[in-house]
Amino acid sequence: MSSPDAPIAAAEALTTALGAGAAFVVELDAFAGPLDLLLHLLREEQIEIADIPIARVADQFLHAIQHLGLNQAADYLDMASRLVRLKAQMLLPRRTDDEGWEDPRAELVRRLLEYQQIREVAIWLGRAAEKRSEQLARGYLPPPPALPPPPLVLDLLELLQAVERVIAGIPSPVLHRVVARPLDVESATARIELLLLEREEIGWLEALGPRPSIVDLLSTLLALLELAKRGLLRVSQPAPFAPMVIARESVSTAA
Amino acid sequence: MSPLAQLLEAALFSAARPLTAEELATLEPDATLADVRAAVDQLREHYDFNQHGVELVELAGGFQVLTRPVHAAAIERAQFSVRTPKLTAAALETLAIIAYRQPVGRAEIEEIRGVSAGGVLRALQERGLIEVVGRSELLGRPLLYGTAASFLELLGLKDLSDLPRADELTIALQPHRPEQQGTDDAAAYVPAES
Amino acid sequence: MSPLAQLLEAALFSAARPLTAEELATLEPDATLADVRAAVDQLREHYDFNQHGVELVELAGGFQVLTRPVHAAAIERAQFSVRTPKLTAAALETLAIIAYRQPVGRAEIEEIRGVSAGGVLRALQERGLIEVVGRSELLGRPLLYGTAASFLELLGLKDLSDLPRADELTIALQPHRPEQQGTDDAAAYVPAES
Repeated sequence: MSSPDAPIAAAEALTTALGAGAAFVVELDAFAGPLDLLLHLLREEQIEIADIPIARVADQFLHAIQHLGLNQAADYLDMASRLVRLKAQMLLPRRTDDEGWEDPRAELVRRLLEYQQIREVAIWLGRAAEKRSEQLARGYLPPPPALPPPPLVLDLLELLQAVERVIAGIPSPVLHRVVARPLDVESATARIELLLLEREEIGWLEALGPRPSIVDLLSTLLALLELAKRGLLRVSQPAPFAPMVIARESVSTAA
Repeated sequence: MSPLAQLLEAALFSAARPLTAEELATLEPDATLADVRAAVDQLREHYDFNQHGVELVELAGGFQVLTRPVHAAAIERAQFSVRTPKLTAAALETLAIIAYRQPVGRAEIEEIRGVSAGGVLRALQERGLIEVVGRSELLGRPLLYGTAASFLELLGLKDLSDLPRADELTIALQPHRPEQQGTDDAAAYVPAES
Repeated sequence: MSPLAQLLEAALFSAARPLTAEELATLEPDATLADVRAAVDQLREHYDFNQHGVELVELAGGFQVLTRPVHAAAIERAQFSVRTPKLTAAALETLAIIAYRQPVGRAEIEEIRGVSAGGVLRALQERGLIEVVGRSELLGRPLLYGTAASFLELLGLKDLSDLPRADELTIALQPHRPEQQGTDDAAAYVPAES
């Protein structure tokens, strides 16, 4: 690795002056994530990661994601809510001689240090790739030989092992009992039409028929909606939570 | 070699096509066409005099560095362009699903494996192991895949019914979440009353 | 140059990727690995001594002929060849995690970076920089990723041990937390311990 300051300088080149003035001019993808933004804020304020003034940093984070238009992004909101929770935890009173007290910031500090380290490696990788890209490989490549390619190695055992892997990887293999019993909207329609021929008005339970199954229930509902759409009947509910009333709509008057 | 010859060598090496003397001259603002020609000659003579495995060839109105024909046979035998004759785990798993579930669409494969399948399907198609066998009736009429002839050849099978445990594995590879099936036949999946 | 060095030069010119000493040895049935290494050395020395525009580089466990860095700018200006596109910060961070923690699952990558990783993982897989190396024993048996051959090629590294070691980083590597990994052997992949 080169000097320890180098990654920080490179990271700052990624972002623009955040918090330096009133107006933020920041590219949306300037930050690789909420931890990146948080690290940036800490650097701006020259705050030690190990001793974060949570209340202030939480406020700044919320302020920043609002200005950056990141307050819609789930990842950033998740971090924001963690910070707010930490802020509340830090406000809880504690005795000074309380040795069992666990710093609620410990997990955040661990994550920040871990992320900062990954960032450092990422910058190293970026430099290595940059250096490698200064060297060009052969541009012209001769066409592949006319000989047939070497035979592919594949055997049945391998294939079966792959099947086992796939099956093992399918999450929660819950077996559904599949019953080939589609909705029967036609019969429900016929039943309702028949009832409405006899009577001007029927109740929802009558329309369902005796001992309805869930399929009957869904079929009847769809039939009712379809008939109502076609203007053949009217569905009403006299009072909240009262049973539905299905009334015949006079087609002849409409026509 | 002169600095210009070095630069020309690097350019000819990295270009995917022959470069003309005029093009080569754009590499170095101070170089004349005559300078370029002299440097090209120097490079050619160097390759010949030192018996390099490559030579400078003039073709299509330009210059190109090519391997000498005398080495072609040995290189072809070694076949460096083919990286590995083994399938990756992802390719094998996808192939297994297609073998037992064909004809099967990409969406169903992705549902079973839980990852996107585009690249793997392309690779398997290029290797001639699978092929498009039709289109689904579902929305968007997605392509359906099946195994190709060379799949059976590689495994030494007469036909697909020779695949071991076909009944058992075809059922086991059903996607388990009916609500994610194509919407058209969703009605067939109404759960049983219990 | 010796006949073997000439043959190796031709082979290295016609390959799109680094060739290992073992692969080069298949070119000439009578050549031992030691012969190949000696011929490679001869070729490298010839390129250096005669100040060629190309050089012989050792990377990704093999050998490749590449242009010298000093010519890159002129070749790019003349638009005879383009550099490989740069990786984004998100891609580099994801690669960093995978390089140091492989085999590693998506959940752990997302935990460390604090953002979802699906798109980046797919892109890295398509560029051949990472590959699925297995499945975790954890619930849902998530896929585990590791670096692929092109990773070392892209970065110009000889092997994974070329990556900076923990004590060279300004922040020490955090010890693995067992509950994140689930498997004991994962600890064997922390470069810090090696």
